[in-house]
Amino acid sequence: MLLVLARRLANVVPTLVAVIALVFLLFSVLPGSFISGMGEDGRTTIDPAVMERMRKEMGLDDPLPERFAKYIAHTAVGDLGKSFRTREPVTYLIGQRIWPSLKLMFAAMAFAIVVGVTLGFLAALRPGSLVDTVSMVAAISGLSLSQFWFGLMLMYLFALTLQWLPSFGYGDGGIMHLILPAIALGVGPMALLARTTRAAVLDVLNADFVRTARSKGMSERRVVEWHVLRNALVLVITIIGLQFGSLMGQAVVVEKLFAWPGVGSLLIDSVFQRDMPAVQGCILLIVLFFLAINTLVDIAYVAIDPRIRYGR
Amino acid sequence: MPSDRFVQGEMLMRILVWSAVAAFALMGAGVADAQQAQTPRKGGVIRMTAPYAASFGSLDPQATPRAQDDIVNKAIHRTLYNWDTANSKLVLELAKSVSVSDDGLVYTYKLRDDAYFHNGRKMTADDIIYSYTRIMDGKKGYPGARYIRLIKGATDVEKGTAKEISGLRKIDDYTLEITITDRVDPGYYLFSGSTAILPKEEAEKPDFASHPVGLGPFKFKEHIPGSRVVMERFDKFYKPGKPYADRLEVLIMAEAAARDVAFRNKEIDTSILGPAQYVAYRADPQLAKGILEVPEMFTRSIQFNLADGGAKPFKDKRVRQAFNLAIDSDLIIKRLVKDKAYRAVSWLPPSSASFDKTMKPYAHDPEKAKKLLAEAGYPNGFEFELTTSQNESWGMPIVEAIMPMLAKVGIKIKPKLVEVTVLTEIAMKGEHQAYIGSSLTGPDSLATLRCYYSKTPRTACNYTGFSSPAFDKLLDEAGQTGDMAKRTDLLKQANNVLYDEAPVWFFNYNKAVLAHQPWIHGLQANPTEITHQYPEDIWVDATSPAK
Amino acid sequence: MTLIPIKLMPRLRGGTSLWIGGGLVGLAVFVAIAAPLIARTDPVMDANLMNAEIPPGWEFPFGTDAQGRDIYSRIVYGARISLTVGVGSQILNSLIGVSLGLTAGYWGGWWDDFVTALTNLMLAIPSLIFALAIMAILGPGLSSLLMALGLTAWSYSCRIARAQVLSLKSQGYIQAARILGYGDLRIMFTQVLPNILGPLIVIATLGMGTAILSEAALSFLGLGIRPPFPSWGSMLSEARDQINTVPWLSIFPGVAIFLTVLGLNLLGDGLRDILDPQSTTRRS
Amino acid sequence: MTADSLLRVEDLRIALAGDRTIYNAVEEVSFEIRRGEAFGLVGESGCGKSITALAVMGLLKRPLSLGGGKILLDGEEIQNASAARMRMLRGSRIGMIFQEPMTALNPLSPVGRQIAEMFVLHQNAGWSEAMDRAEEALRQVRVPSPGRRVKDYPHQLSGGMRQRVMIAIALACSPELLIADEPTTALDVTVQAEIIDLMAELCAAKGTAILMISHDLGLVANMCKRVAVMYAGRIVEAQPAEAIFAKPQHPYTQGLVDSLPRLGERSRRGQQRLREIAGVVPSIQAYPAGCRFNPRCPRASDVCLTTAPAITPLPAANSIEALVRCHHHG
Repeated sequence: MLLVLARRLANVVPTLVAVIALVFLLFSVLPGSFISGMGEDGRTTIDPAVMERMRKEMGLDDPLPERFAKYIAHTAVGDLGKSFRTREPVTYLIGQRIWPSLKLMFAAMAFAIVVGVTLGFLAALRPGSLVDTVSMVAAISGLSLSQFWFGLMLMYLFALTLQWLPSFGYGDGGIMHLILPAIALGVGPMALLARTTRAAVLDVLNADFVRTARSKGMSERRVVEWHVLRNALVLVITIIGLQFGSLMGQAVVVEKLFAWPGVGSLLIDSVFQRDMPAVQGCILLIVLFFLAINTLVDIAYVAIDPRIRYGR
Repeated sequence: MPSDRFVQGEMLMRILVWSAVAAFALMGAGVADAQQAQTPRKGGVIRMTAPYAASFGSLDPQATPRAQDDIVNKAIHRTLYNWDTANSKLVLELAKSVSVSDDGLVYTYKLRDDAYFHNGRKMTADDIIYSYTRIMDGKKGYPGARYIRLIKGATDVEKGTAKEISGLRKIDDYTLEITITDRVDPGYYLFSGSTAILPKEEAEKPDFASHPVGLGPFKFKEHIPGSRVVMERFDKFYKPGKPYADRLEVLIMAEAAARDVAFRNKEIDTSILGPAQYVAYRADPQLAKGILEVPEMFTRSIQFNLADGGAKPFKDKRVRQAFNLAIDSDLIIKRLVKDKAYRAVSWLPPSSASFDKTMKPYAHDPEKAKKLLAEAGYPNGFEFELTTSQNESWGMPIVEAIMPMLAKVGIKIKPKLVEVTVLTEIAMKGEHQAYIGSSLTGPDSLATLRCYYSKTPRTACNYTGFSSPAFDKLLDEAGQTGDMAKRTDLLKQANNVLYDEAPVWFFNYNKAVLAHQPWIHGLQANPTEITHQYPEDIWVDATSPAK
Repeated sequence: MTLIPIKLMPRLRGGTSLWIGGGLVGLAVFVAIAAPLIARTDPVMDANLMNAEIPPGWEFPFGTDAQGRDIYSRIVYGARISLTVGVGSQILNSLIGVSLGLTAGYWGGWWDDFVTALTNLMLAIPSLIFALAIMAILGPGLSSLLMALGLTAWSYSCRIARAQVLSLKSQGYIQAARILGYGDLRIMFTQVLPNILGPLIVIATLGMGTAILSEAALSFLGLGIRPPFPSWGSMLSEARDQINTVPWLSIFPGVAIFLTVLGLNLLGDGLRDILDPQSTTRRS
Repeated sequence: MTADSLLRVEDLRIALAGDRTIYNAVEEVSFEIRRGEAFGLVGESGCGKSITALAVMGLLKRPLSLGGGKILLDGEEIQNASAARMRMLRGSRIGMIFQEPMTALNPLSPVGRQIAEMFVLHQNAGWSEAMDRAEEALRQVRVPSPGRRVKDYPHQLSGGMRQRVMIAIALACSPELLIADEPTTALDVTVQAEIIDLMAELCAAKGTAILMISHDLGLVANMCKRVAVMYAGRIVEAQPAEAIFAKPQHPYTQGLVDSLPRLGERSRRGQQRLREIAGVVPSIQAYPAGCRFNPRCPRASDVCLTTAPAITPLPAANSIEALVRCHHHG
């Protein structure tokens, strides 16, 4: 167990360093300046003298290697610098966004898992049936949908036409505001999970040990409960992990559409305002999250699959 | 029918042009009448929207130059002057009276003695001195510095050679003397949100930006970054009986499509409308009742780069005039911008006192344009690169519409699409042949026209690199005179010079449109920025669904 | 069971999705290639503001947009852009992935370590975020878009190529070929490439759908390809404010994207059953 | 039908649904197993012997299905029995061992639990009691230190050990019939004999009959009293084990016997067992007309190409005991 973790971390650290370097280099050549004036429908005016001063203050005119060295040194001790825009520490800025982001992701993933895995399961248990056909057509359609388009449709249907749910925003952080963005974000992973689960369960149902289980005189239900579920889970959990890990990045579109105060909307806002420290911080967090989730998945494997636990 | 359109346009112009004041009175009349019939209700919740970005930059009003942030700052903070929307002029906000010295450089203010900060302390002259000095902290690069530099000795503080601004003198707690360096109305400078007056004891706390304390009618309660700011009524606000509402929420909604749904779903009280939604809302009998229209002080134009880095043809005045003649601007405004704009005549908007009511915009005359081009030596036209953003009102869609029109006189456009943040930088560096954009053209007409003054550097705002001795002379004279009427007249002449020289394609002046719910009253038609409302005047009646 | 395994259901499914998917994709490709022949007007220059926003009808089958341009013609030309984005980015991805994977597996050593690290790096940054960063740097436009989507999703093809080389290596094929005097390049092309072509095609097909959707997402975020030349994603994204007032602006590009991506996904599924039978649905 | 008949299969037909046609994967298969008796079913891969076993278990899966015929267990017709009834029979009265001990066990479940399931399912045992009995079952199949092994996962056991676990599972509820489908094929030759002996010994002790399915005629003949040979979905010959070796009647059986080395060398040369019959088993879509063996048959004549041979009871035995399906038998 510890060995797995250690091996994992040994992999994670260089990746993280590389990401930091890459993100820094990418964004240090970004054209446009955070203090440019034409943002916000041309409503913001900027004094060029102030601009110069701020560039100096933020060290933007220093040579690149020097800035890079500084950035790495600071990042290593958890200091992501100060946002150009708000003048607050980036860690603080991001800290405010993590909880809404996590909430949205967990809700979206819960939706994806509950609906996707269930559909995939039902489809696999009755291959070729109506349930199978309908859910697989739904799944492949879900994968073919433009996310913002789908979100907008949800908004029109559930907020405007049916008036069941609020259309946007975070509200007081209650569940009602969470539902629509979570579905919009979750539909992609849901579709993928439905397909994966179906394939995985079909795989397992064709496995020899399931035939053994049947030869024991077990009811289908027990076959599924005792032997199919866990084995299918091993296959499904990879996809869950990959999806969950990249969800923070995927959420950009949904967060922008629904004005959800997560890391994704901070990122896109910061990109447009050229707030480099915030952009770098957001991407770093997104990558970190991905790596963390994948490490968790590895640990989950160890818990579920004895073959890994005993180091095969 | 072109003639119909023309008549319509002319009528519209006449109404506007008559005087800005009359225009505003007209626009605001419906709202005002309805309000007078009812007494403002105390209590309730106001839910405004912040449409320009997905977050607020900073709630420290001095630290941000952004229109988005000022929506909140107008509620929490106060500046020495304010823009009186109803009368379209600057008024004293934190002072009761002011006297000006004969040379027009020394202003003595009698300050309010009833203005309290949200922490309960009364505002004095020291607070204003502190606030202005804070803005000039050279290490911080506060955006308001450009305004405070008007005060004598401010730049010394900025450079670090002085600790105090010599032009600020406290006479007693409620009397302040300000010495300025130019004969201009300091109100144009000291009404900007980034010159808000802050209490020292709060502003020096490290978390001030997340717990702002000010003089405004509402005090800060909660900020969910990226989502909303919630404020509560400040009971010791200096205007008696105000504010009306118990609570003010400013909800961030940058996505227009989502805002539309939210507004129709009655989740928000106000929403900024783009051209497409403007049409839809006007067509809906219910929604049409809640539309507030304002001619904003923004001029949309294509700025030609007349310097050596630009396209050579634009150096010829006739080419620039031909450009203006070749485009059917009225058609674009009517069909594409959906009448959510007023046809531009010259650079200054009609709300400016220096706007010449007798001037008519360039006509749509492709034949004359061809003739001018031929005279200038381009009988077969030419090709140039037009830098543009994606903005729906002054970006790519407009370019797409003028492309075929210009093609008819032989001018070919190669559009170069960039982001808005990059646009300004390109303009500042002069790396463009021409760009299409939007410029703030008020309320200070002198400052506005300085953008075509030959000594104004490109980085400041002379993006065209325009240089005309006649224009310079008019502007010099206008700056030197203390006679406001004379100044107005000189600026009018200068504006007309611009019309003739056509350093830009005069496209339109923006019509800002704010949709509002029927239960919200007292909204102001602010021509500098329609989302900037003084919330103490707004109230909601009992039909509001918000609790 | 000692009976020859006959995968009856998968084959039937593969068949149906292959046909439907192939049909949809074929239609899109045809439209793209034949655009100048079947379009009614020029998608950019034939703007006539007098015709703005006319609903679908006899004169304009899909209606007109705010500039008065024929939406049908724009959709037809838009197919070129959207498919270029899809195909171009996948060719780029495959080229990068295969050459990195082949060389890494073949030469091994520090190069292999480097490529593996790079692959892990690419997997760790969500591709939308990566594309967004590249778009922000290069600015909107077709070539930036091709770069943004073509440089960010090669890790799968890289892994497949590398694994295939390693497996051939372990079976001694490569040594044998060397002994026969074959050059490195020749071995890669004749021994390795044919073996991974199947999975590569499947990945590229599914990747094209993702690329077209990413293009729409980037357009929505304000970083896509932008007019005057139309892409479906940008048309859809621009029309979103008018969904309930001028619905045809968004319906047609929306349907075009949906059907094409659906077609690519179905085709990918079908091809997988034929070309890459042992793989389970591993995709993200 | 004999009085002590345990399993009787009559005219069994197994249908395979193809793209357009339905094929008969198995047809006209009849045999009988008596209580406590070991019966062998021999044939090459694809001849239908395994699906015959699955048909008996009621475990045929699409595209396979029962096409006709009767299966009687202890006189009870079970070919159309309800799913619930079949579940009761499976495990408790018929046990089955599969070929691949590696994949036939759930990799994520400790072997003890997989045995204990049998007691929970069929004998209403609680889990803790069942686990104790699983340990006992492991001891019976001679797994060393069964107390520790119950908690082991399949991948921690060797192939032979795993197959012992399979036997423990199959025999846990002392069934009347054990179906062993190539139980030793995947094992090392040295382990093969141990497993066969263990099976034989335990079955003898419990009075369990065995249906032994294998491609290895030698192995089957060694263990079973009677042997049936299948080819391309049909039984082509059935005889007592000694008789098969002594007087193989069908040319296919002849080939099988000829390909065997003398007893004793069997296991070493077993790898090459069928090489000496020329040709391959035809695929189900391409069964030849007439006798299905005719393309490979040294004795094939014109009649073999057109007419399927009928069953010929062999003298010296009743129809169940011995038969051959050949125009030119002998």
